[in-house]
Amino acid sequence: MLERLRERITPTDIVMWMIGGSLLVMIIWGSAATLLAGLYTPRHWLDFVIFGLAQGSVYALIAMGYTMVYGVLRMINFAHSEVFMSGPYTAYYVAAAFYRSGLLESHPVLCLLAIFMVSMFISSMIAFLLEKIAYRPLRNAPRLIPLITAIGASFFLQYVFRGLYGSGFQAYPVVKMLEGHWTFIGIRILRFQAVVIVAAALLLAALYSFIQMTRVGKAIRAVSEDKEAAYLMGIDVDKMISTTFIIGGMAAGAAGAFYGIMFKQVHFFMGFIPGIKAFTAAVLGGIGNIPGAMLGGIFLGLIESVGPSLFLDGLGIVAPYQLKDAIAFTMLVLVLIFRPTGILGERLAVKKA
Amino acid sequence: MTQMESLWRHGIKTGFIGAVTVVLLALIGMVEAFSQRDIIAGVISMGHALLLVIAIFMGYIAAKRTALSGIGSTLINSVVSGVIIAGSLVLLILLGSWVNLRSIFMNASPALYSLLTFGIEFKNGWTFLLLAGALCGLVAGLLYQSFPTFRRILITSLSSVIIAGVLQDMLRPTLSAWGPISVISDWLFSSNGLSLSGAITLCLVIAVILFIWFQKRDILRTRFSRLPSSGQRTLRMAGYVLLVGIFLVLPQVLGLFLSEVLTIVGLYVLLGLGLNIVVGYAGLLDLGYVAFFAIGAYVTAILTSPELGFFSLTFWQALPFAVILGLLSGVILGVPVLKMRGDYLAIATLGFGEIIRILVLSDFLRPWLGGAQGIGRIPKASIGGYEFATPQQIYYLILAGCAFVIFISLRLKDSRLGRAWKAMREDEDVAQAMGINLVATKLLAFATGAGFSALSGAIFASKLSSVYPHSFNVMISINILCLIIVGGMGSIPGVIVGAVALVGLPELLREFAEYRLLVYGAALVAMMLLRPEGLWPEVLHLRELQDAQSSSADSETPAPSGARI
Amino acid sequence: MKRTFILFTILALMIGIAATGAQAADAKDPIGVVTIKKGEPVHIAYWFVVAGENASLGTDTKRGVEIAIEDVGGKLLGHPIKLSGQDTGCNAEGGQAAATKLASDPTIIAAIGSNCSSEAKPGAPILWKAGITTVSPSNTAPYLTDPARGPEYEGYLRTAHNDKIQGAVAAQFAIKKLGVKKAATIHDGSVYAEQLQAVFAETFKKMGGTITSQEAVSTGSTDMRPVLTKIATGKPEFIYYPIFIAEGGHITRQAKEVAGLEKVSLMGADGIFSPDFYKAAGETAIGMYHSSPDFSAFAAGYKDFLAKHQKKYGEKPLAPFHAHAYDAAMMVLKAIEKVAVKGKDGSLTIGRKALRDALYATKGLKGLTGNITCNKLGDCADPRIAVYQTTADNVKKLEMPDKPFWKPY
Amino acid sequence: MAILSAEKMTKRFGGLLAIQELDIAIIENSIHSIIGPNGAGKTTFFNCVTGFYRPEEGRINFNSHNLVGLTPDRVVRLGIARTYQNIRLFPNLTALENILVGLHSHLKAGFFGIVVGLPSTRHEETEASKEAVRLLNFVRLEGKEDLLAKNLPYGDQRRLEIARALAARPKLLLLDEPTAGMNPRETQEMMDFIQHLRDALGITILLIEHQMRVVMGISETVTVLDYGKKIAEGTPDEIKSNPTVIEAYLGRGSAAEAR
Repeated sequence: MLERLRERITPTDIVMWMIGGSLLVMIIWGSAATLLAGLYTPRHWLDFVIFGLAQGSVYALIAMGYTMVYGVLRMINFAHSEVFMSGPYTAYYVAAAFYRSGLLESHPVLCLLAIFMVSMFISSMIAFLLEKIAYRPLRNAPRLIPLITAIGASFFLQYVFRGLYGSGFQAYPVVKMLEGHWTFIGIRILRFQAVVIVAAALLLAALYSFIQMTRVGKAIRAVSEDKEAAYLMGIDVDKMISTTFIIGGMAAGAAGAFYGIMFKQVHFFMGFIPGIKAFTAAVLGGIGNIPGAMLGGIFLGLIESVGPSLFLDGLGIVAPYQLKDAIAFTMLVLVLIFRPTGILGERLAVKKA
Repeated sequence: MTQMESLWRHGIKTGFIGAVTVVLLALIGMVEAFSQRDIIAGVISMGHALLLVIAIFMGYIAAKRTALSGIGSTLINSVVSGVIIAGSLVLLILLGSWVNLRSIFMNASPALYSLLTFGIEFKNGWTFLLLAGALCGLVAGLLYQSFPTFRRILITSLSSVIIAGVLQDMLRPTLSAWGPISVISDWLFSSNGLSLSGAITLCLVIAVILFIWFQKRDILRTRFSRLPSSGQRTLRMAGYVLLVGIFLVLPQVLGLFLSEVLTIVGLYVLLGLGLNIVVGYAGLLDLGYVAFFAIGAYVTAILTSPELGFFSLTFWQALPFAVILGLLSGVILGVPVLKMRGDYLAIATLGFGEIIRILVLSDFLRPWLGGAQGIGRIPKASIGGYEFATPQQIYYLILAGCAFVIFISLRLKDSRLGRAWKAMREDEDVAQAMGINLVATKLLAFATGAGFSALSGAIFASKLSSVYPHSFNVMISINILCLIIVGGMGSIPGVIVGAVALVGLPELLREFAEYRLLVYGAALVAMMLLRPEGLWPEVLHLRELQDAQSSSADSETPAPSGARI
Repeated sequence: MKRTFILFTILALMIGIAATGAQAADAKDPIGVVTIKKGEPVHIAYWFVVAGENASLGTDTKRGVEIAIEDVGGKLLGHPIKLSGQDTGCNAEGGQAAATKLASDPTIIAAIGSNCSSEAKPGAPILWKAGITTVSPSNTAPYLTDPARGPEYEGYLRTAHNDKIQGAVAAQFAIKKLGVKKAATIHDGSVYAEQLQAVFAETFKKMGGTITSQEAVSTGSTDMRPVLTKIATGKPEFIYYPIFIAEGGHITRQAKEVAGLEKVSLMGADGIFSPDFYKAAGETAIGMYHSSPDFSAFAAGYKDFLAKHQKKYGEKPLAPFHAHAYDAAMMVLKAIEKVAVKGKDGSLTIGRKALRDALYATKGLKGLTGNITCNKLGDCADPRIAVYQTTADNVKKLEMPDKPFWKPY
Repeated sequence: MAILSAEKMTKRFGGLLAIQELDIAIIENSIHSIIGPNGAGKTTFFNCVTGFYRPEEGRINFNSHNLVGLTPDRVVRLGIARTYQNIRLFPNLTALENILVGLHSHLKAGFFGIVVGLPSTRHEETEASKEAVRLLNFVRLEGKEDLLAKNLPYGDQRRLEIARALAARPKLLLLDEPTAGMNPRETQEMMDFIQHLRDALGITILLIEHQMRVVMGISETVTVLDYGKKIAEGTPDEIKSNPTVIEAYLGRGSAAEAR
């Protein structure tokens, strides 16, 4: 038995396990030290978790777009972060108009819905045009080429929006209804965070069931399994790809509106970092895998919120929140070392020899 | 009616595309910003030139699309497209005068509207604008109908005037630094743009040169092919010697700023050649390549800067450490990602790049790495008293580095190792079944790429005399990736051409700051759509891509996910 | 053989020409003169970060310069003023490239910039080597005007406040006026913020206070609640975060939402002393403190500036350094006016060294940010830094408070 | 004398038993075929031999080496090369380069030698090119050295793949359906070619085949797999008349002849 085990293990595995193991030891050691130090009360931890969930929901929604596009085209849609930016940035002007006219005060729910609609519409239109103009002609090109196009489109969109709306910040008006906090069974939670978490969960569930249950959703899945076979089965592949982009764009637009409500500020560069995070989330969960993207987003949000305090405080590292992204990426690498295709695994298994 | 529509269809279609373009350009402020500067002083500003060029270009496209349906229809279509483009601007102005567009689109200012009508009051301006549009279309249509040689000469000479006007801030100082030649610069340029006489002269000179070239081109070619092979070889050799000579004298000829641009391009060539091994040869998509650049720069800084006070080596003493540590880190960061494929690899490496940047920025490692304040007072490299300090001097250091790295790349390319990398890129499983040790081969690719990058980083640190964490963000990695793809993946001259196009040109256009990245993005998209094989592809790749396009009708099944790039 | 010979001759000739060309270029005395012929413009250049994520900083300062030029009527001594510019990208290599480009243009008389201190470090010496003096509206790193900075920075001045002054004022305010004993700081990894909080912490500790924690956030992060929760565990009475608008806005908004920080005093520096910050932070900014130059002496001038800004650009200033940029431009224009020698043919001759000396000799220039007086190291900002408190009215009208809340002098 | 033998080899995929306690022995210098309905575990067996899969139980011996647990690159160095059912060339490399990759394990050039250009490295490289050209000629691809593999016609690609496998100088060559997709004339040519290979190079050939004509025409021994189990083994004539085999094929309606 032991001999078999020895045969199975290659030097690379050992090195990888050593890296993974030492990271794990550091994490556990750090966590233990932090917890023993007792600086944080359970209340604090609960707060960290809630903050992480809210942030993670936004990541999950953006990650949906990445994952769906990856599913059908096998490409990283780098410009998705600009799809995410375009919606809420445009919807800001609607929100500001509502605010000025006082409608936001009197009919907050209706106004919020309208803001969401506008944001989702603009984002999905941008996504649709992006696919049509920039990606469709390259459908059969080697895989790196659409990636470069996506990068180019990302720059272009960023600076077009900068040119249109200016390089300053705009801030979403405060919605009175969502200010303050609620208390459930002793747990204090900020109102808009609760709303964001619940609404994102509903949206994600809706999207998932759309993909799983409806005719269109099935067609999209068929396209992502095998374009040619789907075509032979009478599915309009181009249309399905467009639909995917539109749905991904809507998810991004919704995420953007949540972002606007949560963090208020919108500007032309706002997509970049959430975009990279969401991309990371999609990979974490297993790219191409829709529940994976949700899981990855939530996981990433939690790690960013809880991680620095939990892992690093105990080790006596100063300013741990500066290292937040480093922790997130380390966790990503750690996950990928042990599960090279993400937490839930890639939906479409790679065929081996 | 329907027939009319179909007759005008192409004109209307291209016209709409053009209309969207010009309205967008106006609303994002490009027209207004560009109109600050003249191409020909007092005659035409860059903003107006931009509009005219688009109108003529779209008219030309409209003409080209209807080429088969006779001269009349061609002209009608190009005129229609021109009128539509102008009409869209008229509508924009009308809209702007009714509602306050500026509360959303900040560039929709009265100044813009007056610019769009060429300063004429709107009452008369709109007819003028429409007429101008029609005229542009007509010119484009006529141009399309004219003799090809004439057309090429005209287009080339006019565009060189435009290019000279756009690059005036760079050309003028470069020319005027040259004692006797500064007369030319005085003749060509006025204080803002080309002088009218200068522009006409330039246009004529270029046209004449082109005319002669078109006449004599074939004669020269046949004469060359008739030469005995030894003669051809001498001529070729002479060409190479000339090229080397040009590279050696370049910084002296070009002056301060262009030498600076060359050094930046050179650094990116070094980086690009390294990534070319990782991505272009071995097919490992690395988005965190900047990590090794940072490691090279920081190792050099830590070893040489008296500011931290750990060591105070010279540049040359520190260089081997920088490169070796770069190689090692390539291996170390390579191990965890060995089993990952495609996009998992991309995001994991992107993570590494960010981790390195965050670590050097962190307060936690500040005592050793300088934190946010960076590391300063890094000494310049010097050989026997000759210090590589100014761009013109650093150029030679970088030139030597590039030559060294190009040499290694060329040697590796068609060797056992290069083939193993390429085989791995094509099909990892089969490559392994052919006896290629994937672990060693992958790690070697990572290490070689990392070593080149660290070399570049070391020179970068010495060139800048200081390093800051902010210089090593993910955009650098992305930029390097773009340049090797735009140049032509796997091709060594491609890397150089790509670096010139994606690093050199944006540097030259630094004064168009706000619009630089916009144009960069649009150019990337256009380039990939029009020339996916890259500017200077590897000969074989070119053939392959053309094959792929011609046979895309019976397209093959998409590549199995993950495995390939 | 003959061909090879000819080729080498050509090569040798090229090298020869290059060498003479190089001599011609290098023979120029670094401190020369610029002659502007009749009708030709006075060429001033800016080097700011006008693209990328920090673009609003550069755009804001650029507008300050443009308004200054408009205020003098776009003309100087009968010559039009030409403003050109380069993007610096807020990083050292961008600063170096931009400075090199400016240095290669002999028509440039003076420069205004840079924005980020990391740009000025490699950039300013390059400009000075070409004889171009530069005035920065927003570099705050102490190093740039440190006595040990070296002769290559002799052509460098700034109208922005040295971090050493501002950080110390904040600490004095916290201890003397508010009487707090425990404070926490946050920076964003920028050269500016890191330095300011370090000076603050040092002064605060020296004066008997306790620093509960020195945290940092990464630029672009939005959810500050976790880091604020961490800060709350130290129970500080005062948080100093001398960072920029985006992250500053998030911290201000989120601080009140975090349990344990409801009553804490918040303070920022001039990096968030701008109407855009009120947009970003909204009503949560009410009651917070800022350190900033004392505008009260010239409040009318600043109001006037804001009106012009609104008219020209259709929006409020984007970042806090437009006024410094305006003053820097004014300084440069005034100095050129002083040293330019008019020729009989309508030309202007400006000595580069003379211009530099005139700039260093600037004294009592009434700027938007106070009395501009340069010391011998090029620090020109009015040393009077005051502390302001934001009122509800300020936030509503998106106007900065104009009466100082507390003055150290 | 068996060159390759498996003893009680078992391979599972999750709950599925792909190969169950397989015993097989391939005689040196023979042509041995493995047949069986789809999903019988034939290609899985190839993958186990070449190191892509790791059998859970049992041994695979090759010239007294145990192959279980070796990585594919180690296996090829021992002298086993293979081709694939659906041709897997390096599509964007030239024919010559494909062969040179096949030669990889017999070349020694290292990073240093390549960069410095050591005489031994250069010598090795020219020799390798010569050998590659020889191999191309052997499979009748003369003059096509510089064509990209993917631009070759189907039959050429098959032969190039075999040549690439031969470049590894195998003692045992595994061919996975070498005649798939070929017309009768091409099939006949391929049969002759396989026999010629064995005779000219003195190697052992193990092939998976569906066309009974090929199997019966050239093999000396035939093994029949069904559901991962060996159900019969013997000479072609013995197999033809074996009732279990007939039932396995005809009983389930997937007649071998129909393919």
